[in-house]
Amino acid sequence: MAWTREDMAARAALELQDGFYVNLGIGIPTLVANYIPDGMSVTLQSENGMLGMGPFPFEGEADADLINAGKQTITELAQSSYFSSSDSFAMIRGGHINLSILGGMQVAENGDLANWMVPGKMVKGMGGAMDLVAGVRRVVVVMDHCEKTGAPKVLKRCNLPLTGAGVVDLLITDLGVFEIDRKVGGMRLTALATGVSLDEITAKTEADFIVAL
Amino acid sequence: MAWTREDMAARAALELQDGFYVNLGIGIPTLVANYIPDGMSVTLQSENGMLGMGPFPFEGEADADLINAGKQTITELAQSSYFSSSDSFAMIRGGHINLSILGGMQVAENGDLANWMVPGKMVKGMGGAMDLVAGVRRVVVVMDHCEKTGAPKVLKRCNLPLTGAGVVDLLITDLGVFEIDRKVGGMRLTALATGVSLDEITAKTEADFIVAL
Amino acid sequence: MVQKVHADADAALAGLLFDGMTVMAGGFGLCGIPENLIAAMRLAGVRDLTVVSNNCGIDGFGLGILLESGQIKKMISSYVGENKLFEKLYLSGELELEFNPQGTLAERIRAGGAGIPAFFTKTGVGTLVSEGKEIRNFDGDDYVMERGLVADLSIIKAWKGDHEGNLIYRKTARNFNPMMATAGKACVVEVEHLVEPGQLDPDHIHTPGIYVDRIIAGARFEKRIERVTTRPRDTAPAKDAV
Amino acid sequence: MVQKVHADADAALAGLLFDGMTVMAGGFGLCGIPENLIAAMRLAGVRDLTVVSNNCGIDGFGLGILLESGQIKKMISSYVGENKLFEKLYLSGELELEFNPQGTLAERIRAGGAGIPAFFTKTGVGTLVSEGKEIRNFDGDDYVMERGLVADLSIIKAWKGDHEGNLIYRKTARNFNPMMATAGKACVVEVEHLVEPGQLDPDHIHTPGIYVDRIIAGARFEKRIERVTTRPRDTAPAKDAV
Repeated sequence: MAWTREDMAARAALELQDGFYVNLGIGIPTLVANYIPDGMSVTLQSENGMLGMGPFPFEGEADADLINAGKQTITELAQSSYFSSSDSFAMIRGGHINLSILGGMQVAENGDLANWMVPGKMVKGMGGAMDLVAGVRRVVVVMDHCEKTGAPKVLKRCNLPLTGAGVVDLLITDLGVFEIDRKVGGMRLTALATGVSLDEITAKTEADFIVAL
Repeated sequence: MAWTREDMAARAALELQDGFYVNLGIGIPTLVANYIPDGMSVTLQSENGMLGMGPFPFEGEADADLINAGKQTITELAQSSYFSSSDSFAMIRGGHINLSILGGMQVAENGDLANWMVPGKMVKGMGGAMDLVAGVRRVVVVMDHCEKTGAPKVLKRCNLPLTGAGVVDLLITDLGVFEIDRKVGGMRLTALATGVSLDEITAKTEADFIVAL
Repeated sequence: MVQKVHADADAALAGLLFDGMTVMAGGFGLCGIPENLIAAMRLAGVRDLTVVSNNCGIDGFGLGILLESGQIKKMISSYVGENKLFEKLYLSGELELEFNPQGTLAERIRAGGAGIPAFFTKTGVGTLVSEGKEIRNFDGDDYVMERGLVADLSIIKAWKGDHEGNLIYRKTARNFNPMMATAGKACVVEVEHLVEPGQLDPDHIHTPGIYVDRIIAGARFEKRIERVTTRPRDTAPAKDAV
Repeated sequence: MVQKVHADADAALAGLLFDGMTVMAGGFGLCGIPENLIAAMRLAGVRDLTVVSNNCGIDGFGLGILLESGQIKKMISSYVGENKLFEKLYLSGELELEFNPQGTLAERIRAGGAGIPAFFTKTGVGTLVSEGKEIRNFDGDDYVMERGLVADLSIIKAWKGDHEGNLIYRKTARNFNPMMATAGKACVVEVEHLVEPGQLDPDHIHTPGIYVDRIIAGARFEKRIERVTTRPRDTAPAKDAV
């Protein structure tokens, strides 16, 4: 047993607070929007230049001028605003976004994150990921705990090229939750996924961590 | 005899070209707007955040939200646009303004300009003058040739604190017109004011200059 | 639900003021200044302020009233020529003053809000402004390094604002307000028209609500004009461009 | 009178193109791209282009058509994952590629247009992006120095534009267009609606006309969508935020 994608998204949603401005990455992070508690006001930023992302449009109502950073068609809300890419990343770099939730390939115990390139494979580019992890106040990574091959992804040091050095505050995997002190370094295991034992997660984690369940 | 303020403004207006975007300083430079030839399109920038300055409002129609950099009430034109101070000076610093015409206290033969402070006197501040002379493509200074005391203002080196070093392209005084090569340094006298002799202007100028009448 | 709308200027500033703080105040001259919030700061009596503002109001209005009450320790400005009290306090040593070129001041504030700790500009090279600062040559020209600027609080004036803090400025009253809104650890805004979300076109918003912590409908806008300059009705407009 | 309005994309680009030039092209994905001007560049056959654009279109559309014709020598982008031909050309060494983080790319262009030759950012510190660049500590944090970026030509898409070149963008089609308009030695714009001066509210203009050298009403806007993502009509909207 372990957490599903939906479970991980639901866990990540616990990081939201009323009034937060949040940037969600592609994949599991996108699902977090479905778990915003009723009555909580969370504004979603899309780094291509929008605050206040609304739901997908109804069939037949897609607007070519209104897409999110994943290039999907979206809609606007009453409180939405649009701005340029430089204004959008000024907002991100300037520390005005409360929370960024994004996917990862590898996370290290010092808070390093790799999620943009695998040497030898075609590199698509980092897009806005480096800016988000460097600028957003709190960075949450959601990813599978291991490769499909079983190789660990929660490491002492990343061996893939970094997206950011010492940038991750919280790591949510299908096996559990780790807090990371990105200033001093050091991981603390704070939750186990349903049906996952401490032995299992320890066996599947290369990084050192303190158990703080 | 010598040129009047109006004569100097008219001479400065010869520097205008169709399609130019121009920033005019306070004083004589402001008068240049009255000498824009018919049929020539010149857009005036006000560094507090406006392109396309219109004339003063009719009596009773002044708008507190619409002033120029001299804090006078003005009006807008059909092609006007407004922007922030950072956008305005991005425009200036980025070299997008064709011409700046401003007043001076001292100009040196190397193109140095002093026009913002006199040590020992209360200093009001440089406002946007340093940005304008550093960023605008062509800088024209219009000023009296001498102090009221008769002391020269066209100097080998400025003795007042500079507004910009090597920034002046053209100097128009009540006695004549000098071109300045601001890269290599060096002044060329290209015109004498009505009734002014070469002897008179030479006597009243400390700077070295080549005569190119 | 986080409530950004506050009842009045006093309520909007409550808990945000402390002696020795740095405050950015929007406006150019008296145009686009947060006059209600300035008045509330005077009443609150907070002292030893470092104020970042292009100008310092006039005697008896705008930031001038904080000069009168002796609440300002230091000004960071580009031009202060409109204010006799300023001159007196400065010459007597009661007031510190740091002059920045207007464009450098604007860009320093923009940089502060945008997470840029320093940038290079040609403005001021070879003048007093660049003394003691790093000079560096890029592609044959010299530039001076200037630092980003942030404040504990920014006080902002907009024309319209909604409950989410989205703002629209009017004409040249925009000036320093949009950058300052991004560079304060807290940002309080007064607007002439407070509207419901959805009443501002998302394409027309100048300052997105993310930058605004608290917003009020200003109780009273005097909107004084420093230099009313007009022309008679019979003037041909074409030759009167300013 | 200087005439900015041109009859069509070919006329608007006439005399501005040369082999080996650097071109900035607005847009994010296929959203807000100057599709008429890109098509005209393909027809003009200009070669060895360095193209600054966040992405490189898709196979057969947008900048992808300049890849097909072999006109692009180098891309400066943040993400090129939508384009198979791109991958093929890159892997075979026929195409150079410089990746910039999206925000660094946006800011480099903004800086280029604003006369700022270099600035410091936290983005990319400790990654491949900062290799060979100056790293500097400000107030306890490390930053990397990035350079401003300019181009010989920028090609821009706006929603509305007037004869003076004042522009208004629509929704997320704004993206890179406003900064790029400021950073090209020449700037050519295509708009969906070309209007008379006075028809755009001066407070709503995103790009002032000073940045625009030539403007056309685009002949045809396909405005393709990469990923049409919709929801059925019976879905409760509140839980479908993206």
